[in-house]
Amino acid sequence: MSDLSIKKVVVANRGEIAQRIIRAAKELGIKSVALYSEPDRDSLPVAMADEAYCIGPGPGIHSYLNIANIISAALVSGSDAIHPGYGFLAENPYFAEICSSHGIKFVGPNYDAMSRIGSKALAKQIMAECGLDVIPGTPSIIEDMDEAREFAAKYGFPVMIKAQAGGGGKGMRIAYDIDELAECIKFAQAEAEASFGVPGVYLERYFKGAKHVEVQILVDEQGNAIQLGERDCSVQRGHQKLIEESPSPVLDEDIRQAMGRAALQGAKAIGYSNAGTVEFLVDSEGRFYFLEMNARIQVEHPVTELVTGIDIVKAQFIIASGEPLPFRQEDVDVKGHAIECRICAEDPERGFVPTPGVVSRLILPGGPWVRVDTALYQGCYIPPYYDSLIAKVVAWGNSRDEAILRMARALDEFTIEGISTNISFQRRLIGSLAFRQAEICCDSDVLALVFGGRH
Amino acid sequence: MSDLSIKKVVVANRGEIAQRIIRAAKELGIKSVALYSEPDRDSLPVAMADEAYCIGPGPGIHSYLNIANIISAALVSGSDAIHPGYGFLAENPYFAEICSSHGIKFVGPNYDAMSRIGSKALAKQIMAECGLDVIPGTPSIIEDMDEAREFAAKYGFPVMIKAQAGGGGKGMRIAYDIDELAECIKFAQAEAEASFGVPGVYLERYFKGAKHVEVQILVDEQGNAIQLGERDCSVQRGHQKLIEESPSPVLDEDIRQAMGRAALQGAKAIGYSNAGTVEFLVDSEGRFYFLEMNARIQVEHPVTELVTGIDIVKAQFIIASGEPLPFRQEDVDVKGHAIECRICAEDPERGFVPTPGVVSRLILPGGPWVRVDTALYQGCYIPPYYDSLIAKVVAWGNSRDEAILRMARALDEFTIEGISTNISFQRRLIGSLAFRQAEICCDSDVLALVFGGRH
Amino acid sequence: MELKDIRREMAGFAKLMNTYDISELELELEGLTMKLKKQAGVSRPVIAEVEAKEAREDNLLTITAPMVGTFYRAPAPDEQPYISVGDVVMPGQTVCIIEAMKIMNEIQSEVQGKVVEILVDNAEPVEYGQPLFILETV
Amino acid sequence: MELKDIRREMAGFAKLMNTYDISELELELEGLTMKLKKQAGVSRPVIAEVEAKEAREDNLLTITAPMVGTFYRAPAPDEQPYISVGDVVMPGQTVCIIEAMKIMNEIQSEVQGKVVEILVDNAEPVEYGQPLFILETV
Repeated sequence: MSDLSIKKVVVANRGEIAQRIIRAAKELGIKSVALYSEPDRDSLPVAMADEAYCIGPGPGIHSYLNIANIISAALVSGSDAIHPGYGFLAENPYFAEICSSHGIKFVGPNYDAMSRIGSKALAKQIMAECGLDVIPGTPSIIEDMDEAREFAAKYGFPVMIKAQAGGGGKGMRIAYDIDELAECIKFAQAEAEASFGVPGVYLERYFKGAKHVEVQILVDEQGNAIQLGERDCSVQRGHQKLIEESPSPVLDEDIRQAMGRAALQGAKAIGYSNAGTVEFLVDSEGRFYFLEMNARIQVEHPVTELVTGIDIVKAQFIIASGEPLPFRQEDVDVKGHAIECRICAEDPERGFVPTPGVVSRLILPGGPWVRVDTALYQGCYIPPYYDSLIAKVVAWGNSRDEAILRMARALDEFTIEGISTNISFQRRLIGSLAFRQAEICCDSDVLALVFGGRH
Repeated sequence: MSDLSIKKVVVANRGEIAQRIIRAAKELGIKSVALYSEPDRDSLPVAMADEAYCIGPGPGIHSYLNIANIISAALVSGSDAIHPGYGFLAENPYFAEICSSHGIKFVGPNYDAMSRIGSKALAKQIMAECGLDVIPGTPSIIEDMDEAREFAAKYGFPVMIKAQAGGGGKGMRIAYDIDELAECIKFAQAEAEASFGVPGVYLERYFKGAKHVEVQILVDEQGNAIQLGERDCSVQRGHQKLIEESPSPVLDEDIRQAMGRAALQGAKAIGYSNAGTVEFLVDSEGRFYFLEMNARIQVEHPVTELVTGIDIVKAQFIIASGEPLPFRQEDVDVKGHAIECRICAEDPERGFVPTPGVVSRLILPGGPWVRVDTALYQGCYIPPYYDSLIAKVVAWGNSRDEAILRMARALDEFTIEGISTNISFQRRLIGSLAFRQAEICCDSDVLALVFGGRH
Repeated sequence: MELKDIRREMAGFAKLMNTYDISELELELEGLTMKLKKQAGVSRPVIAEVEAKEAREDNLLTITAPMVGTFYRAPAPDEQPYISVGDVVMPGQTVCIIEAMKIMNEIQSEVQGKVVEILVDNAEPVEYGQPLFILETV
Repeated sequence: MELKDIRREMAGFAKLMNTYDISELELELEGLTMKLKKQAGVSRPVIAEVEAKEAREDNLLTITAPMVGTFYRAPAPDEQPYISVGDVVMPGQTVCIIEAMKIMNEIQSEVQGKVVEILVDNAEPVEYGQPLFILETV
């Protein structure tokens, strides 16, 4: 039985992150309630949790986004908290508010902080006011083409177009000259509308050869704030992260310290609590600019866990229970290097088309300093409704080189039959000289790197 | 391609330790050659290695102990080294000598050191001469009952009877009074003869409520020696280790330091090189006595790896290649706590009878700070010829309590169908108050702890 | 037929087995017997479907919960249940209440039939898709 | 009906099995028997056994390596091979040498038969149990 005020938590998510949350809850003595859609009935989180409730049919909108059924499940199961994971309802301030109005603790920041972060323009304004360098952009969503042209004239091309409500690379376009600007904006608006229900887009200055570096923070409800160092997530395909690592191989110690301070300053200005991430763009001269803040646990949190020894999901429960953080900044000691590869049910040979289906054979990598977060098992079914992420392989080493070699052997061991995956794509990426030398930037063509002339 | 002088290694073992060695070789760029008996043809190490040779039928004596076939395989495959793992030929000095005479590097200590360690009486004599407290015992194997009675009269009962050539609890008996002394010696001699081909036994003083604590050392061929802290292996059943942890929960810092110094002193006196373990008995007053030395990688090495961050099997290859150790004593930093549970194909409900067979369903534990070393896969066959150890689950935590809770949830996740295993036995042991309070000693009745009145 | 002809055909069969995930094949034809056995490892529970099929075969219908919540058989604690075993239910008739997020949702039957079993006790939690009543078509 | 016709029909049946989640199919029609089974738990290659059976059925015998080492067909590089295709081998006759640990081991046949195939090239490494020669019983 948990010593914390939270005794029973509803996990409002699926797959590996649902499993991750249940694991943390178990280690804290918190009872866990899995929620699942019909096709997820035989999934591992359902088997692992203390209780489980079906909340609807396959499509997310009817199940993992069905607020009424999720809140009902929390109430009928007598739970006192809901952990949203990432995606789905994780960054929906209204959901947090509904939880709160039903007396259920939302494991994350409060409504106000979430709202401020959710409005990217407001978040940037707050950060700028508290002294951070913010990536130059239009002050809010653009209303007409004149605004766009004016911005492009001031900062030059290329120009980045981003959805106000965006995430995961959706509603994002890069315009390389004035001729394609209007068309790119139209495209991004249409995609934003389709993905998030709102078409609003804004413009940002685009940096060539930049790195994506983010700082993990923990803030308790007493206002104690610490940062757990940074993650470098520059290896992306179409703005979707592929490989993440900690520490960043390109930051020097001065920039690292400055970035950590900036992240804590920003979180304070936002009024943040619980685990969060402050994202920065690092340009080719080593200057860093605030991009946005993520008010949730992130896919790539394990790399930070492995270099610090701190369990971030457990920390989320401790904070949400109203307890002060059990460690201080001086206790945070980054040791070695960790790398994560995202393994997805998609076929790199056929344009990364998703590949739902039954896993007919499975051998997971293991052994020293290899961590696998996955809800896969031999015979499991991967439904077509959700994100294609099916496993995260994380390797730790005393040095970055050791971590790379360990990751290579782990990916060599990883066998999935029945569906196509990106395992061998990731294996080639990890084995590339460009990755070894930390030369891959957000705008690098990783497909050319892996497929060479063939692509 | 490896930077080391060793370029290709024959792995003269099977199961999880063969896989462990192949993993280390891969991370170092060393090519690996798996050897396998006929029933192991479809095993994971065979699939993982760069090459594989069948060396005989199932029984170990015809395959994994078949020196001619093993050396032949090394020669025809053009390998320059042999790693023996543990068990089988790992502590056979003649095998090490044969390797050497064929120009093949044996990954372990040299013939002389192995011989000295192999003769337990000689090892104890050397240790006593260099100043270590040695467990009181007969100076050599006992020739007649008068000797035995004399020893018992001097130290009192109970008396421990041990095989000269022993290991793994075979040829071991405890005599509680003068009446059973003769019979126990006869039993032990018969078992020793059956297990090792030689009946010689010696007597040792028996300590009630003692702990088994061992120190992991690394010595390079230049004579640089470091110790990686201790492992507590007091949780045993019939002298067979069940659970191991590092650091020991019962040592204070002074004893820990003294024991580490004693281990290095002893290793130096023996003329040891490569990875080894110096075993001590710690009595209920905190005094420690040299028991024996193990000239090989040990089953429980992962707990030391997880608290130090040092890859012991990689270190074995580096040392065997003639390189100096890449770290010094002051680089060794023990962080947190690690626990290992041995998972065996045996049925605790039926007297721990081995349970060979086909694994029809398998879900391995995973996620944060849980390491699994295993050659299991769903559908694999566990042959009846070998040791019943099929998996090692290792959990790391910032504290011992955190590691215990993590191990508990890992064992809850571990699902094996098709054969009986000791998973739920280990789960109950880990969850017991006696284990939590570190009260289990070498002579504790763990069966009573787990089964209570039922046993 | 010669061995090599059979072997050539076997390759074809084996390929098909791969394509269609067939693990065992036995064939007998004019004195030839062929047995092929393959790997595999896939298991998908179909109990829910089987039950549904059985139910259909027996002219039984199931009313399932359209939402998560607390199941109530009557509009209020001191009132009569909406339906009881033996009652005939008509389409559109209210059969129970499910309380979700403090709102009482009246659940209506979409089918016609006689109530043969009530599967959930009053005031019990129900999940989405959970069977509540079994009706017999009349 | 020929095997290849059956194979074509089998594809159709297999597709249906997939579509309707059928795990086993048995058919009998005018002297033809066909059984198909899908999915299972365990995978172990049986190729070796199949080969052995085929070999036995065809009166073929296999001589396998009794040890690991290097295979030599002749006592010395400039000498004739012990046996060649077409030779009849008698029990006890030396058929090759396997060099193991610098020792030349003469390998004798335990059976009688005509050599139909030599499966390993001279000076190649062989593992325990590896097929070396195929003989036809005479």
